[in-house]
Amino acid sequence: MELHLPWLIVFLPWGGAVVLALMPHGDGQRGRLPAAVNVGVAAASLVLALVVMGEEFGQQGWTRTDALNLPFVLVGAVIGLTTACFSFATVAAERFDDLRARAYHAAFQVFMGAQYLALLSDNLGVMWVAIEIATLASVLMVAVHGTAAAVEAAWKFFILCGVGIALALFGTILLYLAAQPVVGTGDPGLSWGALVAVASRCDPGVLSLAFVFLLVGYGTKAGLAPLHSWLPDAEAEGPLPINAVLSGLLLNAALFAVLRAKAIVGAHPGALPPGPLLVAFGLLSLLLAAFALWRRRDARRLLAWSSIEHMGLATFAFGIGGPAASLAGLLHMLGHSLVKSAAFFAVGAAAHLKGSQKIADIGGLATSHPGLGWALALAMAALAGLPPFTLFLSEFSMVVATAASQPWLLLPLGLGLLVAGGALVTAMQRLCLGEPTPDRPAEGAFALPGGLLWASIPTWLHLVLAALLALAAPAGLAALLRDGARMVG
Amino acid sequence: MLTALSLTLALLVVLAVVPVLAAQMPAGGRRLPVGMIVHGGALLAALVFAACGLGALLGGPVAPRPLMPGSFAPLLLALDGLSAWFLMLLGLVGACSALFALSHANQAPVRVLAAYPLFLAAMALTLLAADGFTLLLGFEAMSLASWVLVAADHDQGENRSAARLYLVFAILSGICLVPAIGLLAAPGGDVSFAAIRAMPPEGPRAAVILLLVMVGAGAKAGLVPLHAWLPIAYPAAPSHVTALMSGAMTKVAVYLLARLLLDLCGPAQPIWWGVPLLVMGAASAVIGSLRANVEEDGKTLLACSSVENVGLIVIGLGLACAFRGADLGALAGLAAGAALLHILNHGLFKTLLFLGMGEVQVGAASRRLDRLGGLIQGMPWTAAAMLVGVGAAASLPPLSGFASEWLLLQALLSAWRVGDLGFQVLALGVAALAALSAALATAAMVRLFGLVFLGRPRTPRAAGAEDGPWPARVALLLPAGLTVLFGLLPGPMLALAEGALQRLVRQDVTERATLAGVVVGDGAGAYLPIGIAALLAVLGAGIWYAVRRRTPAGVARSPAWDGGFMAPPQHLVCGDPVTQPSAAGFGQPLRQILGTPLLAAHARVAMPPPGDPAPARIEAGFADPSDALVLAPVARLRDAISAQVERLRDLTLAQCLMLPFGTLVALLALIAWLEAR
Amino acid sequence: MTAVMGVLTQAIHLALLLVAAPLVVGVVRWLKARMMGRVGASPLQPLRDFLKLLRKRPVLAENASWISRGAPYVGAAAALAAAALVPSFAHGMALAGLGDLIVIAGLLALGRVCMALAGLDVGTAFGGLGASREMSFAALAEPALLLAVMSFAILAGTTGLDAIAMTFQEGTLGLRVSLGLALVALLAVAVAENARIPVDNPATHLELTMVHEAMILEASGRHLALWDAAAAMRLTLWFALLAAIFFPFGTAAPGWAPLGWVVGLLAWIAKMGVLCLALAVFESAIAKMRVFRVPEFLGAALLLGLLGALLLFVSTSLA
Amino acid sequence: MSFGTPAYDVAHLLGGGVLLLSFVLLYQRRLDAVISAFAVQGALLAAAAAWQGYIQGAAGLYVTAAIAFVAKAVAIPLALRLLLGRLGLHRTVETALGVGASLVAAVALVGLSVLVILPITAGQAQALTREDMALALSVVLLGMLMMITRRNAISQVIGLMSLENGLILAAVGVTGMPLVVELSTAALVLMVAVVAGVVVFQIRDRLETLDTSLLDRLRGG
Repeated sequence: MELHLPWLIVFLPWGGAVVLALMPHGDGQRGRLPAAVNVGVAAASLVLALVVMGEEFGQQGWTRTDALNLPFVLVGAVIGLTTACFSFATVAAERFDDLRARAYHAAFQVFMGAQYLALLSDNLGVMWVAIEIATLASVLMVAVHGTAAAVEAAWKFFILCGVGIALALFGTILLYLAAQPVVGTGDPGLSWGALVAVASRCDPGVLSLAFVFLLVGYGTKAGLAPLHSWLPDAEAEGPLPINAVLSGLLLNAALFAVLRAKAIVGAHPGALPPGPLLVAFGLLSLLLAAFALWRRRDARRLLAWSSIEHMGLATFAFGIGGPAASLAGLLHMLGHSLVKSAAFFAVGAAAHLKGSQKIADIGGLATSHPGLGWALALAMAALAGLPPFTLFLSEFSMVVATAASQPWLLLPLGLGLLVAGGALVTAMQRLCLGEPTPDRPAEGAFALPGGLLWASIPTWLHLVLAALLALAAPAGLAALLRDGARMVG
Repeated sequence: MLTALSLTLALLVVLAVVPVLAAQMPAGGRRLPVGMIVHGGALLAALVFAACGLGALLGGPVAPRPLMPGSFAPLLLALDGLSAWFLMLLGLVGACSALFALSHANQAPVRVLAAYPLFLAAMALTLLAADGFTLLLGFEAMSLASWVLVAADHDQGENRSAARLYLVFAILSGICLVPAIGLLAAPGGDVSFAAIRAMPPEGPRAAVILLLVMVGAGAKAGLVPLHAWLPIAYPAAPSHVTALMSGAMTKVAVYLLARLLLDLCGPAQPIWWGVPLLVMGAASAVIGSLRANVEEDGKTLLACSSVENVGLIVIGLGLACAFRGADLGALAGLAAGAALLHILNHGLFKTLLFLGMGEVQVGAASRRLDRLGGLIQGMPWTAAAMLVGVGAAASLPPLSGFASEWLLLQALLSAWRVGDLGFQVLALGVAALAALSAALATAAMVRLFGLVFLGRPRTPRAAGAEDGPWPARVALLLPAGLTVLFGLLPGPMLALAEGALQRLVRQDVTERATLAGVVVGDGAGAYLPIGIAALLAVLGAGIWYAVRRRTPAGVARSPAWDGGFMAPPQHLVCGDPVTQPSAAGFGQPLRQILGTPLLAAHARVAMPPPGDPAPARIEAGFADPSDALVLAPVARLRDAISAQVERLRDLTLAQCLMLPFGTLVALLALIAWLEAR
Repeated sequence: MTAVMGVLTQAIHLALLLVAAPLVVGVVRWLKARMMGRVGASPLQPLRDFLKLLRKRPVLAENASWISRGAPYVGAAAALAAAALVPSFAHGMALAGLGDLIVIAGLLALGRVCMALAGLDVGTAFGGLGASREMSFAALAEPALLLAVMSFAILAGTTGLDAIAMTFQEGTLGLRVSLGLALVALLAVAVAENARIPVDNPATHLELTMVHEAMILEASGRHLALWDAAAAMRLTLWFALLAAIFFPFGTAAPGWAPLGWVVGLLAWIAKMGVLCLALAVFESAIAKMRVFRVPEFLGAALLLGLLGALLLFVSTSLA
Repeated sequence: MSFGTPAYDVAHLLGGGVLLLSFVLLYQRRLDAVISAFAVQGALLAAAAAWQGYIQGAAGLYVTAAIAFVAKAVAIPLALRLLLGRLGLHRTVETALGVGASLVAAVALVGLSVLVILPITAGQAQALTREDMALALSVVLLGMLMMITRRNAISQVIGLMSLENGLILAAVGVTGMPLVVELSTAALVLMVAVVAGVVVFQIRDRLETLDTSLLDRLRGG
């Protein structure tokens, strides 16, 4: 195996993970050093991601860089860095002992490396392994507090995603089976580039079956209804910073895998068309989450359900298909990552300040902490589809594309968006407006100089990025994403 | 011109950032006159908008140009007659609102200072848009920015629920309008207006678009039955914002209606396209004006009057649709002209009224009619300006409100020419309702002015009220002056709207709009406001001269006669408030006559026992039908479905596993079935 | 030449109105008194009252504002302006072009609003009560009026009063059911607008039933004189309006026609006399109704107007 | 390689054995018997992998076979037994669905997988591969069924691992599949992590029994 540049992005965090696992994590002031190393590694990854953006695209052994994955790598690196910064400011309040602190930091970087690998891999087997590693690392992060609720959530996560990942492997094997008569045995049979090229000559039946397994398998990880059961529990537990990467990156990586599969299967006209399946999963997720959102009392669960909703929307867009809808789907994934992690930063900071993550306990945030509160309000408004953020652009484009091809689907889509939007703004008002609830800050949270700025600056940064991506994306990035959309088909 | 406008938009965005940054600065930033900067900048921007609007109306349209070439959405901007007409209104209203804010809102919280210029910018963006995305971007950004302003005083529960309802309705608007744009879009997904115009929708597709736009834009414009948010959201916002919302924002929603239904859907739509507009317009006109007669909060009353006026405007647009469908081009021009003129006139006089009410709130510390009274003594400027506004809102000649309503009634009186008996009957009913609502509005405005400015002060605060500083007075006098001016010059204003009318109905009105007034049909009717005004002036002066020659000069002052009622006790400096007409009492006849069937109104007189000197009190209430018939069932349905969905939460792990397992088996069965076929 | 004649006609018309207004009120009162078996005051009594009131210095409440002082003038000017637009003895007056029925209705509304504001100005219970009732009744009267106008506009193709009157005078339209219904509707509106029995009793100051009088309770001196004059002018206006539309006989054609003018004048005086008699008979024969029966009364007028227009649609679509 | 040749017969036999043991797993009520059956399944899987390595001439498959044997047939069953002994659990498994019904469902699932796999692989030359895939899919589905019908955490884990045996059966059955060793190792790591999770969380003594219905208290808001 030759070591290519993309592998560096993977191995840098993994190396960091080893260092972090070995570093002593003391209490108090000394505990900041590993957190700072964590930030450093994340920052270095961002630099590397930018370097890779500048390199020539193409396949390099088991990895490939193309228009489809590089935007995700870049956004992933940005979110990784902001999450590390947020974690730097709040990790003291998580009250880890030495072992747990090591596990937490190491798992974070392992996760980051694995999600880069999942995005960058050309070989579907490698991709599977990467997603599995990301799963294991995130399970560890969810369970790291070791409370009954955390263990229970982690267990559910484990079992459901374990099954999912197993099914995805079966699907991968089936893909190879389909490709083997055409490309012969060996590595090319699992190479995405090779598979896309020959898909039209493969056996359509096997391709269809493979897609079903990949969809159910990776769809479980992407939190699509009815495979979503683990997501709200997992998001509600674990240290506060990890929500941003769970919702922002893990779900994307899984949906990205579905996209790769769709590109292969969609290339064969005789295979089961992936569109209707994706549309069905997307709409089901959207509608289920939209109604479930009305009953939420826990802020993190609320945002988790909203992730289900948005993954459903992106899936729906890919299901509609065509360059416009696929572009909408890609933008939706990117925008959702940015905005949802922003919302999680704000909710996380609020949970630290108020000592609870119940919506009823976090009230009047805009009064007590205006910078944070209004950022949260904007982020949730963005999640409800209001402009000027990326989600507005993507929802607009997907609706326009739907109207062009399947106008009757606008009815459930609009219903879901309306119900979900209503629930989100209702919750947003409860969280942000009105009389502030009393502060019961966790000891050690935001004790650094700058205090809450550690949470509000990443939140605002994400919001600004999401707005810029929608309205003022550089022509190069826009062209890149358009190419990516064409690859999805 | 587009460059200037783009720069103005940028200026507004920068202005929004200023208060945020200033608030972050330690002590130094606090001393910055942030409010002055923001509102001064907003004033400047509004003047640019008005000038550009007027310029484009006089100088012809400006072709589309992308604001952000290369990004995902190019943000096409253009300025045609229709946009320019609304932009001019936005500029005028914005200028008044900013002037008022310069006097009264400089100490507003950061959220208000930051959202205000964004609100202005978003409205301008909506009007300037030349593609569907930019249109909705501006429209929804406008909703979001104004939500912040509605939620400005969010420590009060009712303001919060108002803000929530407001935002939910804004989302509803978006969710109806985006698919409408989608259905309008050209086959390639091109949403630019030029592409849509080249290929207007037809048949059922067009009908769905009509429905979606009616709900989407109607919800924002406050059309019955989607108006529930409006009477509670307007009072929640600061007064200068309410003026902007009522004067400009509802008009932006009407702009969407006009742009999407009349311009982009093309002229080849059937007659019945006007029907939903007529029905919703008439319902809004009546419900709005009736509610204005029973509301007891000054701003709520004005908000309800906005519902009424938007209803009248929409009736005009609906008639234009129908006339166009029946190939009655001249009449379509008349109806659309009436709508456009009323848009401008209502925008200005309603701005005046809301700003005046804001001045009252500042001066007398209340908006409740039952806590005001006699303000004409302490606030003569405000009272005089408000009298003009009230007169226009009551559609009295020769003020602006009458001019546009006259045109509208003329259009309604000609509606029978469409020929279809069903439509004739509908138009007949709509005409009756329009006249009813105009008369109800007159009653409501008399009630407003009479209870607020006339009579005796009902509270000590009302007794001590004073006029605002000069910028605020100018903010009232400017729209008052324009209301008089536009009232006298409907002809030239209609000629100015030429470009807009071309867009809406592809019709000319020049020959019917003269300097002296407006003539409809071939001499079917003429309104020459300058003549009327001159006649009134001459006769009034004559009467004055004749009377004064024969009567002793001056007047004698004495306590009010009041039918011989006893004088109030000494300790009641302002007289006994309970012997004055109350808000509920004044509205009682209409509440009983029309409110009982239409608003489920109820009233009960609480009589004190015999011998008790306590006054009798009337306890009255009503419920808007939209709450009981629209909002409540929807909320119940939503809760029922959520409760069902929530049962998924009770699943055990094994049952959770069952879901993917079941999905997988079902999909496998599907594949097996497909293979077997 | 026509312009000069127009101005001349208009001037004569104005003078005629100023003479007729107090007389009409006086004659109606005198006729009513006779019918009730009383001697009754001279028909000139309103004029005498007017002149007497003018000579008295008005007494204003302490808290009365300039509204109380200005409103009488505006109200009287509005009534006079509206009356000036209604043709009496001849067509083709100089201001006929301004005389649109909707504009006349607007001028009447202006007068009404002035009176309501004046009633509210001092803040007395009666003023508010009267203003509230007046505005409420007007809200119902206005649509009925508009529907009647719609019938005329459809038949005559215009809302200009002079043109309508001329069309109807030609007699080509024949008798129409719709016109009959419109007449009834318009009569009901006229009764309400002029505060006559059964809607209001111009002779009463009984608190619970007053509408019009309640608003001017605080007025005195020249202000009261102006209000009374405006009321008289309004009554004259309505008589002239009904005469012009429904009894268009004998009115002189536009232009110089001294003989025609004399005939028109005589015809107009006869019409006014008949209307005065009719009003007096009606008012003597009927009792004032309860305040909350008034909406039913005006609602019926509205429905009749609606029916009239509807029948017109049917007949035009059959024709 | 077709029906009747020893290569095919032995592969078929071993694959069928793995499937049969899935039925045994479903049938067994007692935990120790379930663990034994799982161990046997692991051994059979190892044998199948080795046999495939032999007939395909792929050396990597021997490594897979060795991993499968050591982990699935020896180490994990031993660890589970140890855990069972330490916790002193009552040895009977509570089932959510009766054994009879489970078996009927299992037969239906096997039927489904045959109906799915055989028609769509009709284009495939090798009968062995088609046969193998059908068996593997059946094992996968039965593993899931076992996870659903059992309430006990240990039997759920065993269900998951048996499911995963099906995956390895599929992977080794496809000629020339690259990365088999890596994939199976990765899958193994996952399983070990699961088992370790169970062990750790039991040792923490948070829960009295392994009945996962106790793990369903997390309702959230």
